[in-house]
Amino acid sequence: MVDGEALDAGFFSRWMLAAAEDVEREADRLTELDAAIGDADHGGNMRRGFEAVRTALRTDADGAGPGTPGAVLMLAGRTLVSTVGGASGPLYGTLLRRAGKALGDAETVDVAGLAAALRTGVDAVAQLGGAAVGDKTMLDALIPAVDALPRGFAAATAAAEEGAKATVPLQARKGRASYLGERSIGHQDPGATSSALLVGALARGGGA
Amino acid sequence: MVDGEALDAGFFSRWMLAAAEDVEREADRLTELDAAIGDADHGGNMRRGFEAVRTALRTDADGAGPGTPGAVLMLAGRTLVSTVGGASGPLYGTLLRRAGKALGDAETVDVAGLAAALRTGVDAVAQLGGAAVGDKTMLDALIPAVDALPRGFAAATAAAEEGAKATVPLQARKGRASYLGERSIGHQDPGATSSALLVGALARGGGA
Amino acid sequence: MKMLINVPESVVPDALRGMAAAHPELAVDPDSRLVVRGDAPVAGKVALVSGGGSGHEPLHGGFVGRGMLDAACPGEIFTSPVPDQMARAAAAVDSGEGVLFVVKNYTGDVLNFDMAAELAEDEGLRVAKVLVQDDVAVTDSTFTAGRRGTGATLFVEKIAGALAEEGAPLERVEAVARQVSEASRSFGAALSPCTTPAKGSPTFDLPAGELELGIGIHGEPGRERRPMMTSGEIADFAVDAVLEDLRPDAPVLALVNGMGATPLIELYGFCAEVHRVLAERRVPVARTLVGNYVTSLDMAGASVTLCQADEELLRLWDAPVATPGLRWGL
Amino acid sequence: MKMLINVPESVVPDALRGMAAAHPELAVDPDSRLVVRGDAPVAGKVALVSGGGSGHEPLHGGFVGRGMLDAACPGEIFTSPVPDQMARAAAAVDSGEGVLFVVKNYTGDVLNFDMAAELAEDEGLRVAKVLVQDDVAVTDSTFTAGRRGTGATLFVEKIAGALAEEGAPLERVEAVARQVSEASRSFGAALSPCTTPAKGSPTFDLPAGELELGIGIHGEPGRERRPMMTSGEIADFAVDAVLEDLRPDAPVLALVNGMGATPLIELYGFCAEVHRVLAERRVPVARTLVGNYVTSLDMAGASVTLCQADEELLRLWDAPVATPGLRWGL
Ligand SMILES: Nc1ncnc2c1ncn2[C@@H]1O[C@H](COP(=O)(O)OP(=O)(O)O)[C@@H](O)[C@H]1O
Ligand SMILES: Nc1ncnc2c1ncn2[C@@H]1O[C@H](COP(=O)(O)OP(=O)(O)O)[C@@H](O)[C@H]1O
Ligand SMILES: [Mg+2]
Ligand SMILES: [Mg+2]
Ligand SMILES: [Mg+2]
Ligand SMILES: [Mg+2]
Repeated sequence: MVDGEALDAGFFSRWMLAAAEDVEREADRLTELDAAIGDADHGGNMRRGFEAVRTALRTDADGAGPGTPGAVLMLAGRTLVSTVGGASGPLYGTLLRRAGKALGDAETVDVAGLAAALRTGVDAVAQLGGAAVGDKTMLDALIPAVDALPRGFAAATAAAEEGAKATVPLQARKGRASYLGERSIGHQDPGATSSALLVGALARGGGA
Repeated sequence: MVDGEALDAGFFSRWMLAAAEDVEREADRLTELDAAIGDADHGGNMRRGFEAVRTALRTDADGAGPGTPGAVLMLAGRTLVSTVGGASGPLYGTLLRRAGKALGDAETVDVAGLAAALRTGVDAVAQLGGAAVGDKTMLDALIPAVDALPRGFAAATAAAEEGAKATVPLQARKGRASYLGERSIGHQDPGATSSALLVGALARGGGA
Repeated sequence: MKMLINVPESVVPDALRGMAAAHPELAVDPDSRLVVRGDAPVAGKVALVSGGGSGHEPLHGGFVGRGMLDAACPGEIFTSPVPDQMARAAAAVDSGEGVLFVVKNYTGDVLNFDMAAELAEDEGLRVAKVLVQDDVAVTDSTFTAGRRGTGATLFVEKIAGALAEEGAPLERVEAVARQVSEASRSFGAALSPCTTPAKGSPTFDLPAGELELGIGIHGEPGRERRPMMTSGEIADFAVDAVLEDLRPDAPVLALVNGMGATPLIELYGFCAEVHRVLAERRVPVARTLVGNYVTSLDMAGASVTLCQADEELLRLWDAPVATPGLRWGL
Repeated sequence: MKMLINVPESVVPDALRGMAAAHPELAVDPDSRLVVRGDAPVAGKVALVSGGGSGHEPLHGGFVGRGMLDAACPGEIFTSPVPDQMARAAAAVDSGEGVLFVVKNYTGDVLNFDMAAELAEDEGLRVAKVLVQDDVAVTDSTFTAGRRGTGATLFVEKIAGALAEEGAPLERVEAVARQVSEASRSFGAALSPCTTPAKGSPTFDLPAGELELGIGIHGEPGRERRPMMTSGEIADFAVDAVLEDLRPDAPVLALVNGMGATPLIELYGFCAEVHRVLAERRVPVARTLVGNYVTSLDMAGASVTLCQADEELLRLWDAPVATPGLRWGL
């Protein structure tokens, strides 16, 4: 998959399946990160949600899967909302639902279009959760990733990973980690970490 | 104090005070032993009881203390019954009350008389608790001690200590340790251990 | 850490099966994860629905029954339930008089209950929400997620539940719930962390000889770690922290709450110290509840919740309640 | 081990001060260590007195109140109270109709209650005693101290207490107490030892990955140590151990009891497994009580108590009770 190519529903499905794999593999690490400054469930939450997304994509529309990029993201988002719970369920669910909605019923979308749609989703996340960059949340990975996305998947992935790492020295101002005050400093945000996984899985949307 | 001498109320008070000291010093060890095969309270029980005996002996009869050997033992026994609780409270209380009662109101008593009185007390313990030698209880120290007592305090002490040690390989048949079945084997009985302390304190009845 | 469980994955549904077995008076559905009053919907009655992550038992499922909640939706351990589940609960108990959602103030609970309220309203239900935010260990500002909801949840559910049972309309039930929420403050301390089944090891390290002050109910570390304190010192600290935020000019309802693994004998000893401090601060205590009610799995420790209570709140507190976790007068 | 206490020496009186503060309806005397119904002696009513070592809360002090005990005498931690204390309790609650001592079968409790009965009888009271000896982990023979008294104590105190509340004479109250005692059997397992305040460290070592089967309620090791089992396997083992001794031909009352530090969510999951095994063994369950009721300080684990119950016992079980630890119908 060259970044400039037209991305179809198959690409989006493969992206979600790749994300599900990464989440599955990294679930324990996400939980460890959440144990340090949260409540030790982020890995389980993401695993449960993306496992359900995997199932939903398989069984939707009689096994054929949703037919458009927008439909894939909306299905994934709805599934996350109705299976994850916690803070990350509504937030990731909103991210994908709103991005999907923004894509409308186009059959394919280019990277610039994807970036624009994801920006709509990220804005919705910021509005829903009231957080901004620097609050030590998933936004710290998502926003730089969306900014970098027009430069390609690799750039977006690097930006997301950097953004996630950059949460380490921050004091949390939103989510559970904010309860720790200064003690939240020195730990990487679990949601920013899972966001980096999701963005990183984009590059594998072409394969697998 | 030579073993053949006449033992007066002062001797008996000093015996009890010496026992209280020994119990205080060894309380943690008694609790450790009880933790292994019982409920980890024997040291506390004995300490509380003998602390109360100490107070009772000091405050009885306007500070003069009880006037006869029998009165000392009966006061100590009553005090143990009303402050210790557990199995050891009624058993040690009965031992001393019955021994004291057997001494009547004699002003002094010789070692043979003491041995006879203690035998009465030990018999009462055996009857009350339904235990016999070899059941891994305080009787395994008390009975050999009373048997040896006519040969002097040192002999009684040695017999009690040997009896206590001899409980190690036994399987308990009475008291809490019996609940452990074969797992009670290999541990020294806490009550037999505290009995050895009591008998050992006899030799110090003359001093302190 | 050893647990009395089958596999970590099934802890929540397994517990719901047990609730179903032990409480035939409730309608417990382990699959759709609902605990509902057996006689719901109760005609003419406003319905109370609460829920949140599991691991805080008896909260919330143990507070379902006459005089308290109509339904509870338990999520995964420490994870807010999902909107569909909440909306299903609302639909199951609504008698037409409307539904009050009792929501502990956590980002996850707030977002999911908001979505559930939208779903329920789409189905034509009248929904009101009350936020419980009593934990003074957390500063409430626009730069934080706000105070956490902890022990006061029990007060809100009991008192609003009693009013709903009397047939009061949604607006009044909501108002009293809000009054209780606003009149309540809590502070907690942990002597040991807890272990979630999924993680299988303690959520934080707490060395011997230290305790955490200002903990929540999700195994998160507290605001501060200190050398171990006595029961009396902890009571001083906790009560003063609460009274800094709540200056009662009426007698208080007091909850001396265990975090899950602290034995009742210790909680009662702590209760004595809490009463001592309150007496020293000249705060009269109208009622005291002692026990493990709003817990954090197997965490050892305790929290204190005080609620300034007028005569009406005390009357509603004393009103009959019949739930697995709280029961009197019935 | 950290505890929420002041000093180990005052754990029992401190807890009694807390009970006094939280339960104005009881007459609690921390100095003479008595917990007494506020309205005692109740005219025309046989009085029930129980007691034993502390550390098993809510047993026994938490079971004082209408429909259950008239008085409880708490001893030191795991140490039977003393005869004077028991006799004082009896004198405080006797209305002239006589007193029933409910005694758990431990050498210390038996000897002290025997002496107390003598003291009370010397004062002209009529005293009857019932021995609770339900723990099947201990073989009952003349070469042992007999089966321990554990969870069945709750059944005996609740059911005999209900009958006494109805005004039945001492002989009938004693007879029903004995019937319940004889119809009840228990088995327990520990996932962790407990720590007594005086010792300050666990009463035994239990390595990760192992559990103790056949434990009592005093932190003593069990009969057998095994590799860790699932909740379902423990339920199989415990229920079968009980049913080997008790072959019910009537529905049973079931107590799924936590040892103190096991969270309710785990107990409910265990309850589901206990019900599963009972269904497989074709033993119908009439009532189930789940919770930490007969505990062993901060021990983690659970026990199962079954009582074969006829209609009359179930009626008395369902009768109103109002105590800090068990409450319904009032
Ligand atoms: N208000 C918020 N805005 C954006 N992201 C948030 C917010 N609150 C929490 N998060 C993200 O959610 C993550 C935690 O997710 P998770 O552990 O699944 O939920 P919970 O906190 O309910 O247990 C945090 O690491 C953070 O990145
Ligand atoms: N039936 C009995 N006869 C004689 N001694 C007994 C009997 N039962 C227990 N003991 C003694 O009591 C000791 C335990 O005392 P203690 O720990 O104070 O009481 P408890 O067992 O009630 O906790 C045992 O070590 C044993 O020596
Ligand atoms: Mg989390
Ligand atoms: Mg003992
Ligand atoms: Mg969570
Ligand atoms: Mg004892």
